Amino acid sequence: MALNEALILAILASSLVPGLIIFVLAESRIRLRTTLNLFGAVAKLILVGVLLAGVSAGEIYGFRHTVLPGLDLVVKADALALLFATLSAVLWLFTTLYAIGYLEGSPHRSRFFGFFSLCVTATMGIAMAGNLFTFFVFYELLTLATYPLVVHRGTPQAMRGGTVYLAYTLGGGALLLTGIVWLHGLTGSVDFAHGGYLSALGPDYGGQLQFVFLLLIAGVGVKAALVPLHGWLPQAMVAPAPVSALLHAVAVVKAGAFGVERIVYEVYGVEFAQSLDLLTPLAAVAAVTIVWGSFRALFQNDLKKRLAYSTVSQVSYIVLGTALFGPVGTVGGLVHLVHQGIMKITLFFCAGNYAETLGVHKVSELDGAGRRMPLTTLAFSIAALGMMGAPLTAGAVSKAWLLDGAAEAGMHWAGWVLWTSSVLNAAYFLPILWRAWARPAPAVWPEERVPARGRIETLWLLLLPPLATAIMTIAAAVFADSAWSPLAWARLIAAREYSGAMP
Amino acid sequence: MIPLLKRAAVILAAASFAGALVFAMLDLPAPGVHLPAAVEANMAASGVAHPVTAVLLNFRGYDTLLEVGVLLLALLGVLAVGARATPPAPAPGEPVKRMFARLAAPLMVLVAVYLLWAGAIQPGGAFQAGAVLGAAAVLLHLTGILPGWGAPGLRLRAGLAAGFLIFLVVAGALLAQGAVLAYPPAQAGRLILLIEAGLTVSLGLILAGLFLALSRDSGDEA
Amino acid sequence: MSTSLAFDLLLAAALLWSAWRTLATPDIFRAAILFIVFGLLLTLAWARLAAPDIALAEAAIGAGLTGALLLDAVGALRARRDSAL
Amino acid sequence: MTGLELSVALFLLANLVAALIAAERGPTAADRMLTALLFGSTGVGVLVLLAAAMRLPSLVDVALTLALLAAIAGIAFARRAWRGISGD
Amino acid sequence: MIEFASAALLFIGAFFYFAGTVGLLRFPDIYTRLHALAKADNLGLGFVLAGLALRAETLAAALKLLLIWPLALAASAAVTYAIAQRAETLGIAPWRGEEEP
Amino acid sequence: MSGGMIFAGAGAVLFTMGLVGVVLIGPLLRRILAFNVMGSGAFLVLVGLAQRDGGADPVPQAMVLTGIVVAVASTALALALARRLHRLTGRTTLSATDDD
Amino acid sequence: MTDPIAWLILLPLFWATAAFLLGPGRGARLAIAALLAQCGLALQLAADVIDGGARTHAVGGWGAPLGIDLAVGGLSALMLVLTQAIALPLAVYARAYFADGAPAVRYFWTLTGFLLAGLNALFLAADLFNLYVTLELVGLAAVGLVAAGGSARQVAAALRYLFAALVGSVMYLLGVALIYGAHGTVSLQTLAPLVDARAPAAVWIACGLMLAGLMLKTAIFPFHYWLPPAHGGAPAPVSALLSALVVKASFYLILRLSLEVFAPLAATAATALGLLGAAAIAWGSWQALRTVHIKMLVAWSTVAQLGYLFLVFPLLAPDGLALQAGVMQAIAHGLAKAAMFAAVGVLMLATGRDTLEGLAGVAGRMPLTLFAFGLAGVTLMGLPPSGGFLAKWLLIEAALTHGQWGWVAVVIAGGLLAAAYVFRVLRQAFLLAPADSPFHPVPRSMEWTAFVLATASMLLGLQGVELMSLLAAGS
Amino acid sequence: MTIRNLPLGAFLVRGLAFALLWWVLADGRTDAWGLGAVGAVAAAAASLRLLPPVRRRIGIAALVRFLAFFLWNSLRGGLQVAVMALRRRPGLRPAILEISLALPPGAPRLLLVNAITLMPGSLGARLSDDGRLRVHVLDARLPVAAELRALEVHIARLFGVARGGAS
Repeated sequence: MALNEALILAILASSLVPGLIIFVLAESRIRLRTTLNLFGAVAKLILVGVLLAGVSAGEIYGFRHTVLPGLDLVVKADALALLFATLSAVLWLFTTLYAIGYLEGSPHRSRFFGFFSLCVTATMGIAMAGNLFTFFVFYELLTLATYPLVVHRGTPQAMRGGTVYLAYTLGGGALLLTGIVWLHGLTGSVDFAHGGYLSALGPDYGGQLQFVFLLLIAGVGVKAALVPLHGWLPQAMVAPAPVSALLHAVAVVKAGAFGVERIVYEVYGVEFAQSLDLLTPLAAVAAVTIVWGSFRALFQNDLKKRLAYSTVSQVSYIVLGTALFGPVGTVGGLVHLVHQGIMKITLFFCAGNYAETLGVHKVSELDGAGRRMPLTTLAFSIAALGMMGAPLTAGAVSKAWLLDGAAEAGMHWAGWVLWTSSVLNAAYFLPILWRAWARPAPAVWPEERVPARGRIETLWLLLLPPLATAIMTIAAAVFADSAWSPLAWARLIAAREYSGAMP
Repeated sequence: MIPLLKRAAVILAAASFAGALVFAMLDLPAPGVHLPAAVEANMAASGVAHPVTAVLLNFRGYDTLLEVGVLLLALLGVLAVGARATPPAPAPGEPVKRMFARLAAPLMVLVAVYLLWAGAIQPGGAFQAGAVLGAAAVLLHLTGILPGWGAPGLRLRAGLAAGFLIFLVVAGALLAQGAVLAYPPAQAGRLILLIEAGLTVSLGLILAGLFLALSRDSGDEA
Repeated sequence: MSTSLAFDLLLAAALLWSAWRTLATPDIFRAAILFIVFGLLLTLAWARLAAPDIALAEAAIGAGLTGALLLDAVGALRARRDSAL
Repeated sequence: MTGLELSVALFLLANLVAALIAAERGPTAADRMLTALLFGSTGVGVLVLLAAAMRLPSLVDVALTLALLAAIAGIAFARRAWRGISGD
Repeated sequence: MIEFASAALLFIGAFFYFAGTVGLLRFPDIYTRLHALAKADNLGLGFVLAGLALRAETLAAALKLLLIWPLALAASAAVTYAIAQRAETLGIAPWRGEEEP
Repeated sequence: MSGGMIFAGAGAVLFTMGLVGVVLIGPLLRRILAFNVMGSGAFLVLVGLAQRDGGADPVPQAMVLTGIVVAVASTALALALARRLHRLTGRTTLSATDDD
Repeated sequence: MTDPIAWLILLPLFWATAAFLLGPGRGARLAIAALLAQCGLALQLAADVIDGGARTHAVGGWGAPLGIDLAVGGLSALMLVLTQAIALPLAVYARAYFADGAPAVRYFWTLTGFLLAGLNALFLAADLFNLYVTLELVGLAAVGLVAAGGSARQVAAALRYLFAALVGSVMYLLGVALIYGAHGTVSLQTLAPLVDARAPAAVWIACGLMLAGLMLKTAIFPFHYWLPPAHGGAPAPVSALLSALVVKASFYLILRLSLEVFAPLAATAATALGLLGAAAIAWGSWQALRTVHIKMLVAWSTVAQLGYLFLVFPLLAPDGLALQAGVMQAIAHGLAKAAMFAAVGVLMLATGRDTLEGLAGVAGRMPLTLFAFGLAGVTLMGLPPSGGFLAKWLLIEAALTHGQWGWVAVVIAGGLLAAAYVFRVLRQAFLLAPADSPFHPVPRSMEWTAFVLATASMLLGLQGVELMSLLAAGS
Repeated sequence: MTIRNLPLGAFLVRGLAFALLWWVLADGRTDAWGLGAVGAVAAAAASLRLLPPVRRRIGIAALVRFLAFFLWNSLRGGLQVAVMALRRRPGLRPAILEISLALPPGAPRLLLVNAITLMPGSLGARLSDDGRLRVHVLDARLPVAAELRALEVHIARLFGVARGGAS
């Protein structure tokens, strides 16, 4: 096996193997489990770094295994794959740290971390899938691996949430499968390619291809929480906070959005998709989702639910960016994939901190939280401002590119959608900030579990991750023009997609 | 119980099926393959002189091997659900019937051996012989001479399995030299007789067991 | 109509009739006895088909074993019902 | 002369068919059992006749076996099955 | 001559069989029917066997035919006794009517 | 019409009768009898049809011999099961609701 | 040791008999040792077939049509490997399961030996009448295994099963009788060129009878009524054997006969078979969603999964997609269902309950077993990367390439329904256990066998090429 | 039964009888003696096991006389039943008689009970241990009892035993 093949498999193995070992570990072996978790996360990060360096140097990393005659499992690391893989690897490290702190002393941690690792393995697989078949394999694996996490608490509410989650995702998976098999029947086993590979089929298949596109987008749209397929996401917020982080930022929702990008850019090809009139409807759906999600978020008193609707809205920025024909929109969508992840994970970390430390679950209970937990609230504020698109945050960068992209594509209505959304974002985030910073704290918190000790407002394992991601939120904007920023990488990808015609 | 309409429908369907079947059979042309001729042509190499026995133990001996297995299986099933741990003592029988059994059973043994011998040249063979042996045991049991079965002991098990085992060993030994049950023509007659002798004993025991393991003296006369 | 044809037809008719009665009668006892009768007729049919081997097996098994098995079972199945009555 | 044997066999068979009516009529279980026994003894006769008529001597063996085993069902009936309950 | 005797014996046998069947059908109760079965049928069988034995080609074949008869007799006697005894035990009384049923 | 054909025809009817019996009859013992009738019908067809030209054919005869032994074995097993069921539950039929 | 073909039949017969001689309940170690050897034989045979293609073994040296031939091709070699591969772990499992000497074990090893011999013989048979005998061998062994426990429920189930099996084989036998009458032979090889679409009516009827009989044995809707009580009531190792292998045997037969001999006639019934398959999926899943007994749920799932096998028939085409799908489904379901019953057996022993409700909390206590159940469930749902997924993939692809859209919907819906009933169990397992629920320790070997089988059903999804090349080798 | 106390004489006699039967069964074929010997020995062994030999002497003359008597009366019995069955009015008057047997227990009594069934008008219905036999008769008006006594005499003579007990 060549080194390059080994390397790419090692990325998958770096979370799979620790996960499998953790499964069979006894509950009491905390230290070994923690070591394994962190070792896996760090190793993965290093490996991703190696790949990043390699890919930008033009190396090709791939692994191919034939499952059935004419059906290959292909894993490869291209620029787009690494964009997502890097995001996941980085965020996974923080989420793991956070989860170790969050779950301290709770039962069934072996199972939890086992599935947790499996989840990230699946996400890596999705990122590096080299064809639709492989994509689907990992996509469904992700569904399966997240279910036990969603229902981890074993309460009836969690069960209900899990059932809704399954119903949506498995249903979506079925549609996706149909579409993929259909394409496989038409073209045989073909790998993802820049500019897509379906245009070779010619115009005779136009109708079929439009229908297949519908199937595929509906399939990935469930995970991407496109309206009206978003129903599971608010339900799934019953899961523990690290899981929410995973769902909203690291893995699930991202996998859906990433799927949209793969399908548009590397299956159909953005130009062929445009010629089939597929992009405008997609943009319309994204627009509806953006507005509808923001609007619903306004009325949620449950903090995590408000964040969940916010995710519904924000993820469709990515889809919208993809649907905007033209390299600028593409960059906007791609970069938002990363930025949204960083920001949203911060928010969920913070929400988890409030809940875990003070027992605060509702927006109305947040009064004065900023004084009791200033660092957490600071991180929350940065991320929330980023979501609104405030300057000097990652959100501002992606919004700017998206707006430009809309203008470039001649879809000015999309710009209005973005503005509307920003206003709505402000409308549901600012009250939270105001309550947290400006209102007096209540005499007694609903359930204060972690007493304040000096300057450390809660467990440091809970505090460190949101602060780190909050800093990244700013860094992504401040250093946007550097060679290693997400933006730079997104531009690289867009350049390849549009064969060099890059602004 | 069953609605009349349903019953009528079933019967109507059955009648039309039977009718179709009969007409289809009447309509058949003569078959293209004529096996009796092939049997006839190979009789000399079969080791026996009776065509049915030749088919049963030589040409299609493999069927017979498996079929003895089926019989043994049925007995296992009966033993598994039917036999009690300890058989009840034989009921005190009635002398007149007992006398008949005592006279008839040895005759049945003789007839069984005769049928076994006859199989080589004329109708007869291990099945029929075994059935007669089994019937003798049933008769002895019914007249209170032979007790019913509990879980069979080692000797009985050995007897039950002997015929099948002999058959199997012959099959295996012949396979080691070529093909399953491919008798060398010179030894075919002797091997078949060996197999049939074993089968007669075992089949007799098995068939008897099917009755003796099930039979319960609760149903006996007061 | 030759004698042999008459014999065969009569035998076939008797076979069918006895089978029909075996199946149609609601009483297990009667059914068992009719089935024994059916078996004996079947023996004759095998004889008529020039299949003495089968006739022999049918006679030995039908008369010796199946009959006893069935009647024993009828007795056992009725014993319980009667004592329950 | 084979025709004669077959004719006698046919006659006996007709007898048996008539006896089937007895099996129908009953009324007691034992009466029906008698029909079965009648079939046994008549069957032996028919078989030996057929043996002669069809020139199949081995049918005599069948008859012999049948004669030898015919008693079993009857004894099983008397000892195991007949409980003399109401009519049947 | 032998042919003739044989045919006669067969006819006589058939007659007894017939009588046995008629008896089975007409006699009124279980005991009387047993009489018919045990006596007439066995006699019929005996005559048929004798008739065929006359015509047998070998002595052994004839003896084989004749061997069937004692076997059938013994079996028939045993069964008849068994059934009659059972009937007795069950308390079935013999038929008392003067007229045919 | 040869003897073989007559018995093959009778066998076909017997098979059908037995099949109907197995489907319609509830009491186990009678159902076992129905199965036996069905089997006998199939055996008759096997030999009768093969011998419809009159000549004896040892191959189907041997098959039927095998089949008869199998049928006896099955019958004994079925009776054993039926009796066991009766002993345990007092039932002589399979009720429609004993599954699940 | 000359020909693995025949040894695959004789060897299990030998150890079954030996186990019988050893006495009630004995013979476990012998069986496991012999099964190891059988695995080797089956693999060797598969290798032979890949190298040398299909071949036959003339029993008695006569050759068809006078004698009986044993034939092995890709399809049968696959089934043989599957059978031994499932039986071996299950034997290990059963040894631990029956360690307490329950009444069901008395003849378990003997019956299992005969069952395996029957299955192997069935897969190798190339003669219609010989197939009848092997069907009986398999049927009676299976019934004996179901009944061996001796409880009223088991006996009732066994009776139901026995009647279905017997009626099925008699129908099959009548078909054989008609075929023999029409063509004068029962050898598949000899028959194949004789049967064409202009066949006389009797051959058509024979074909129908054999098909109906085999369908009854396969328990395809609406002939499924006997399966759930039998598979749901038997001891876990028995249920596993029956669900994984026995019903597949008659399906295999239908497939083989319709491919090799009755192809000109089988096409007419294909759509009807597919519809029955669809009905089976719907009805089996629906019942699995309703039942409260965990084992009945698994048994009903077998009814549903068998439906997939019948979807193959309307899609059979020279491209071989549907055939591959059917074989893949049979193998994947075999492994998965064996794992599932094994896992359920462990769970029932551990909790002492047989209802879904009793499973509350097992996720925490028996994660390995539950994981095995989950993996097996993934195969049943047809989710990647399992063997079941490949089967469904191939089915959908076959349906789409032939433009028969309807079957796609059936396959998809079936997968979702399977997910619904599998997650009924998983959900329950994740619930918090009632504090006072009893819990009995279970031998680790049982948990691991379930896990191994489940993993195998999963890994199958990554190793389809080898299987398909073996499948192609014979035909 | 061990080899030591194997009653050799009885074994030989019975073995020979079975060998004769074998010869009859085998249609007088001579190539069958191998298995025939096995069969005869097996049958004789079974017979000895089931019916241990009792020292008894049966004269040929008595046997012939008994057989003649028996055959003649069977014929009469058959005819009588046939006539009754075919007559317009059967004229039955059934009854059950009980008679005390004069024969000693064992084979003689059992032979009597079996033979009665084939005698005219009578049918053995129950033999009790103390030697009383219930007999069903077709027509109570016929002299059945006397005929039974005659049969008893023949059997007693056949076995060479005295008719003891009450008559």
